[in-house]
Amino acid sequence: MKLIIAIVKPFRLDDVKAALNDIGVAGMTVSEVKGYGRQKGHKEMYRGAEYFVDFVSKVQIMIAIPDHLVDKAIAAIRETAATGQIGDGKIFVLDLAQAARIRTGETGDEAL
Amino acid sequence: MKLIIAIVKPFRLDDVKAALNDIGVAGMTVSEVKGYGRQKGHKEMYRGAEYFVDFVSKVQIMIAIPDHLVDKAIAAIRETAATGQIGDGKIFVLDLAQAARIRTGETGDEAL
Amino acid sequence: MKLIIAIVKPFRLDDVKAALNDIGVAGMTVSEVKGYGRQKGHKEMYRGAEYFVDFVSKVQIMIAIPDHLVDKAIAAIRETAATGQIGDGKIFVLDLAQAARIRTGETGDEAL
Amino acid sequence: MEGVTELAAGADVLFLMLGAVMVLAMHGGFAFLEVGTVRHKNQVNALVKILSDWSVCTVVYMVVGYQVAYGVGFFAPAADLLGADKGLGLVKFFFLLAFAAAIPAIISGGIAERARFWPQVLAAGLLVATIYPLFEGVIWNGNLGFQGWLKGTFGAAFHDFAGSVVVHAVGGWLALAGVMVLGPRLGRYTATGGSHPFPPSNIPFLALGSWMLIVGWFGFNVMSAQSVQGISGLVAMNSLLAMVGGVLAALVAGKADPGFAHNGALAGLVAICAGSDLVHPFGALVIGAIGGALFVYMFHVTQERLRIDDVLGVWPLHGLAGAWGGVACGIFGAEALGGLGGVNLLSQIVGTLAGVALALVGGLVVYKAVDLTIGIRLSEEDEYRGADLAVHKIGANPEERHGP
Amino acid sequence: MEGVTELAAGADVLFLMLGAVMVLAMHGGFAFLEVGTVRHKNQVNALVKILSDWSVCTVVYMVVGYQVAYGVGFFAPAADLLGADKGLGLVKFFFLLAFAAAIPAIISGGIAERARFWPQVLAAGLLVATIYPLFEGVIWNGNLGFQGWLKGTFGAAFHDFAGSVVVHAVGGWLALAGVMVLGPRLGRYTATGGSHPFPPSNIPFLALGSWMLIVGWFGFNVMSAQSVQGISGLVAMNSLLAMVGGVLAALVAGKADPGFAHNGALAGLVAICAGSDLVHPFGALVIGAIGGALFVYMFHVTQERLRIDDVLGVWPLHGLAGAWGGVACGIFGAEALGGLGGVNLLSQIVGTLAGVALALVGGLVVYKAVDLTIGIRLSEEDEYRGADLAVHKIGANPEERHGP
Amino acid sequence: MEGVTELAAGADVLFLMLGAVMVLAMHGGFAFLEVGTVRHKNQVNALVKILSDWSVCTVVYMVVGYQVAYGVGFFAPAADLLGADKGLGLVKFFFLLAFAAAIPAIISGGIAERARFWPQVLAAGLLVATIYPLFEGVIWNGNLGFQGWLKGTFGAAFHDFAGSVVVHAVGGWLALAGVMVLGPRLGRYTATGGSHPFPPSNIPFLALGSWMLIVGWFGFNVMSAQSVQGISGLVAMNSLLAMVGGVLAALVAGKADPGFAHNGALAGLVAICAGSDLVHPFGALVIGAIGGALFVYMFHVTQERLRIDDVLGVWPLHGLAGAWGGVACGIFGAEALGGLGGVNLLSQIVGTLAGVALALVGGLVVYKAVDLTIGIRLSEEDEYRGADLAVHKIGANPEERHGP
Ligand SMILES: Nc1ncnc2c1ncn2[C@@H]1O[C@H](COP(=O)(O)OP(=O)(O)O)[C@@H](O)[C@H]1O
Ligand SMILES: Nc1ncnc2c1ncn2[C@@H]1O[C@H](COP(=O)(O)OP(=O)(O)O)[C@@H](O)[C@H]1O
Ligand SMILES: Nc1ncnc2c1ncn2[C@@H]1O[C@H](COP(=O)(O)OP(=O)(O)O)[C@@H](O)[C@H]1O
Repeated sequence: MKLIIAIVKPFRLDDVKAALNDIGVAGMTVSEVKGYGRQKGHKEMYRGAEYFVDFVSKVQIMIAIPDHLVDKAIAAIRETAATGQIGDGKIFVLDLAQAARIRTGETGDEAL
Repeated sequence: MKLIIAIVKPFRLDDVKAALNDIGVAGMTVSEVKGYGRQKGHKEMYRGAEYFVDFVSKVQIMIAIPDHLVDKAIAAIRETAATGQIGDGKIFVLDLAQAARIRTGETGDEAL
Repeated sequence: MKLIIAIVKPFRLDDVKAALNDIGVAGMTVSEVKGYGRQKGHKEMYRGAEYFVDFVSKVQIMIAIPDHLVDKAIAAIRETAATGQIGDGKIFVLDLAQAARIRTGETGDEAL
Repeated sequence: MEGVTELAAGADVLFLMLGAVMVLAMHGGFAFLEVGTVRHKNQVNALVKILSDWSVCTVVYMVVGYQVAYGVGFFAPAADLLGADKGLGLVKFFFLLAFAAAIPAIISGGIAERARFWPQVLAAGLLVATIYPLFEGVIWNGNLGFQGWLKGTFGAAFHDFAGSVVVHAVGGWLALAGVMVLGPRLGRYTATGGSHPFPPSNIPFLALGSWMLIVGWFGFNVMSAQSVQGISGLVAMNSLLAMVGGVLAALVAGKADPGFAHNGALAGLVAICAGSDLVHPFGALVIGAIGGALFVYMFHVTQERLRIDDVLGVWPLHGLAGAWGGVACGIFGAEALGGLGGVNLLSQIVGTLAGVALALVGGLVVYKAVDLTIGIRLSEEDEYRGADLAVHKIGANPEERHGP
Repeated sequence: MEGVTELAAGADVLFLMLGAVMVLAMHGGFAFLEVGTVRHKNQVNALVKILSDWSVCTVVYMVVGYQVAYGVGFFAPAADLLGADKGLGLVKFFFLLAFAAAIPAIISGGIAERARFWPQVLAAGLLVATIYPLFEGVIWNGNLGFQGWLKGTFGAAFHDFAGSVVVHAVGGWLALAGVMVLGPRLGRYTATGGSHPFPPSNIPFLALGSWMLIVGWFGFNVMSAQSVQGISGLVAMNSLLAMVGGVLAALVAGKADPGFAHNGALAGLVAICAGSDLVHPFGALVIGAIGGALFVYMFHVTQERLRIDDVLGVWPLHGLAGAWGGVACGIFGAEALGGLGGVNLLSQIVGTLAGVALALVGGLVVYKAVDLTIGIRLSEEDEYRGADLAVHKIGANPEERHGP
Repeated sequence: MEGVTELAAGADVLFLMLGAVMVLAMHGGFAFLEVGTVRHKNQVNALVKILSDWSVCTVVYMVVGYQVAYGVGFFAPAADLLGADKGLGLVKFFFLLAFAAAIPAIISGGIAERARFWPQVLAAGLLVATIYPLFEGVIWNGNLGFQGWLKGTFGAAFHDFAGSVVVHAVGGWLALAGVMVLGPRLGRYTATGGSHPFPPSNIPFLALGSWMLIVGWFGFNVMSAQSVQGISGLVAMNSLLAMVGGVLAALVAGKADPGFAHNGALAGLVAICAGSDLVHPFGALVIGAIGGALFVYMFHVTQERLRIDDVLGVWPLHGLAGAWGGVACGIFGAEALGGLGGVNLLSQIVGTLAGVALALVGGLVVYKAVDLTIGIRLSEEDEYRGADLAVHKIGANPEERHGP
């Protein structure tokens, strides 16, 4: 099992979710994050003073996934999250030592 | 050392925290997340239009933990977070390569 | 590649970011979290009733980083995030199995 | 002379219209006081409830309640309703309706977060058709001879210039009945004696509500004179001083707590309604201060000792400070204390008790009846999800729910 | 007698000043109604827009529009402007300006979230200099003989006491023109027939706006009498009943939806303006109820069937409920229905249609002209980022953007 | 004739009562202007501060300040206070108190986010007991012969109809003193010359505050006539035009910035108070526009060049636009510029300077005295946590803190 952590542009979330659903990913956990990278933030102004907003709003998608789906999932995310513009985001993959479903106690791939 | 990431129902948080405390887990980091899985979201209506809220509010608990406490922690989370209803959440366990306490520089189990 | 997850005090974020930039970390993903640990929360009062706010506001910084930069990054975070007071936070390091840049499809260190 | 009569008639219509609109604006204040105090998941419900109660009560009071209190109806051609005085009778109705509709607005804050929507509206309508106008008519229209009896017995009728008792105490004790019938919110108290107060969602909205109420209250009190010629600067001054007394006492007793301070102003204003036309300004300051302190102290007692889950604390605020106002008018109205005199403490006590008793009993009957027939409490699940989603199908900040 | 004249003059200045200020306060209401309904990224824009439109319109209406409607200008020494009546003419201007400025405030809610700032202000100025005062003068100042012709033909002039048609229908149909010229917001409708409504950002702000409008509306209607001696309690009563009718109908038709309930009150008030001085209170209740139901039903038709992206629904709210008000006054004003009489249904229909037609055509001309010359729509990128950042360089909650 | 006198007396009481209540409502506006501008962690403090200052000042002004300014006290039976004129003297007090209490409300925005609570209240009380009524009495009650001397020397007394100088300039310069004594907020400026402005928390609340102030301001200005017979439509018109001028200038100079636009309206209104009864409406437009532009420009200078951490910019807003208003009245009031005449530029300059000087010196003395004795600044730690938690033990959105 792997844990995929993908950082994507917020307005791509719905498409990414749909694509993951299509390949059989049944669950995911999403959170609002701020990204810092090549894509720069923007400048705001208030009463003559400038404010630099360094961070860009992003969405983080965390997916625990059986090994055989990992490549498919990465491909699905890439296809739907990419706009071709700087700041499209990253996909990180970690090894998942263990997984359990709280309700039933199932573990391993069963739990996902 | 392991890193446990548990996704639970928000209103179970206090109990989970207490249970973890009891078995000797001294610290944790919690964040608000949105979950997508078997538990479906709900429908809202405004001025005659329907809005589907796909995501369900969840709480993510991240715990860095010495190996010997992992099973106990998982058990504690399961016992307190389970309601028996769909959407109770998941527990993921990752290997933690290193840990450090910023204030003192201690590393390893000492840092937790 | 490693994935560093650092929990720091919110008002140290700008300095941490600058220090990481200096050693060549080009990107990071940040989120607001609540911490629970040795540093205790505080008590609030409203209309005579007491409310204990157990959790302390923290910032979580996630950095995917090439192996050779890990020690430097940890040192940089420690130097800038430490105030010497309880609650300065933690640094966790995980092995990163894979990384990809969504826009280009580059993988590995290239993707960071 | 013609001109003067015309002008005077127009001025009176204007006067009562301004008063009515100021009290109407207070209803927005009731809404925001509740919005700020309840949990986020019940904000929309607070807003819709106040607006709906107002609307239903307008119709009910027009068709039934006003008839009960004053024997006046509206089934006549517009020309007759307008009459020779530019429709003074119509703005008088509007003004008094705004008082009547304060009854469910007061109750709303007590029963917040757990009442079903339409049953609650039904109860509001019933109260404004029966209990409230009954007592209103007895006190302000001399119905049933109660005032005459008081006057004969104690030498003075029960004096309640702007409704400390007729509106606020009655509203507060009706609310107590409603709160008791409904029972506490889920999780508010535990079986083992624990108490888990819920923190408010939004202090600025609560404060906005308080400001809207404070400002409108001057219409509530001053326009109770019901004619320009009857206006009294003393009423305005006393309302000011009582509000200030309420703030200062709540500030000190409540240790600069924002909820107490902003409600303290209201407690002072509740307490002064009855005697605002005849106590001395310093008397008003004291009346308001006692009202504010009473609220702070009794709020705690209500919540923690009596374990009554009165969400906004409307029973101590309107019920107790209102009753205190009825009595205080008999004390500070005396000439010996710088007042204008003409009141009797016993009359005040008896009148106040009558209002309180009628409200408590009437409230229990109405709320019990509604509860037993159609049920007034939200299901556990609906209460847990919040009245916003359960009843109105939408929360207070829908856009936020649609990001990740 | 001197004293009486003096007093009467002063009272009239006070009367109109209060009316003007109450309608000014409604503009704050327009702002918050829009703030609450638009997405968070356009809240600041809503606020600045209303304030700017008001300001530009003041100057434009003072220098051009008022001259067009009433032939009155202000290029005379202050002493002459003040005159012998304590400056009554000046507060009259203020009062009528507050009506005129409602035009862009109405439109603002329809074209929200995608119009460029200054071009939108320019269009507002043009409308308040031409189309609006043209129709205003025709109806309220007897210009161009239209009213005389109606009276000659049908026996009664077109009656629009407080502007159901002159202000609201005209504003609503102008807005429809603006909305059509601008086109829907990005992503609102898909090419394949899909519809993606955007949920509102903040219901409490929307409700606050509604309350500010409701309260101020009593100035809008009652002070349309323009003198204390002309005041009518019936206008206040009818405004109340129509508002209540609007709420109740919207509540039922809209299933306790907070957006419908709070806008339903406004629909009722829009509909009653025209006939508030002569229909029976129960007639007003019905007029308001139909206005509220019409709004709920036609909002859906506008958005989903006609696929017109009128963000706040100002066309159904002001355009349709306003037109209904113009017609309704001809029905319920009849003595047979308890009204004061003196109106003719055909006059009402013709007058209403004239206003609607002029507004639609005039609006199309003005918005098309502005669009073709300087362009009125935000760039896609700016619209996507939101008008707040694009135009004003700052969002509604700047501090939040500066945490992590 | 009896009737007329009665009616006139009643009308005057109503008039001043309405004015007083409108200015009272402005205090809610002051609160929200501050709530929206400060950081989230100081919102509750802003709200409680305004309410507390108002309350303390009521008592202080009643017992001391009013005596200082007008030699009138309230230690007499209610019947005497009421008198034969329906308590006109009491509403006059209420009206003037609302002006006096504006002093701490103005200051509050300047010293926000770092002052200790009770010491700040104490300073407010001291100022309203001494400095303010001293100057108020000199200008508006002819005390100490200053006005007589000006009249003798320059041919006209210092004219300040509604307090550009007496209230606003004095308040603004007192605030400057307070701000200087307190010093900048932690982190606002760095030792090395850096400047870190803090973004505002909530633009809609700021705008709400501005609207509440704008609306109430018409009571502030128009009711300064203090009797219905003295009312002047010119005052209303000029207030409108100056507000509009302020918005337009701030909009252009401030590039559609929401903070500047909404404060620009206030700058225009501050500037017109003094001469609103005698300049020409176009003069008012110019006065307001200069006020608005002055605010935008001087705000920047204050913050960045002078490095004075005046949080809301109350010194440029009230202090400078107010002083400009005092002077402008001497320019635009001239008949040559369409005004009503009767003012002298030198008198205006001298009077303005006197107010400014007294306020600056008096403010330094009072704030220094409070600081040296009990200390007026929050501890670093408390300032860092925010005044809400430090002083009031609760934040603006408590419920949010209790989720994870
Ligand atoms: N080294 C990194 N570790 C963690 N997150 C990163 C890292 N680099 C980038 N990110 C995340 O990915 C987002 C996009 O990265 P960015 O460099 O702006 O563009 P791109 O994805 O096109 O390379 C960033 O906003 C940040 O959230
Ligand atoms: N594959 C997954 N990866 C990451 N998070 C998941 C995954 N599946 C479920 N989750 C998280 O767990 C929550 C509960 O899952 P769900 O399928 O609804 O019910 P259950 O826990 O009963 O199986 C989800 O809301 C989501 O946050
Ligand atoms: N075992 C743990 N797992 C995950 N996060 C932790 C753990 N212990 C502490 N933290 C995080 O680190 C923060 C600081 O820890 P704390 O014990 O308060 O102080 P210190 O860093 O000085 O040891 C906590 O608020 C929490 O967010």
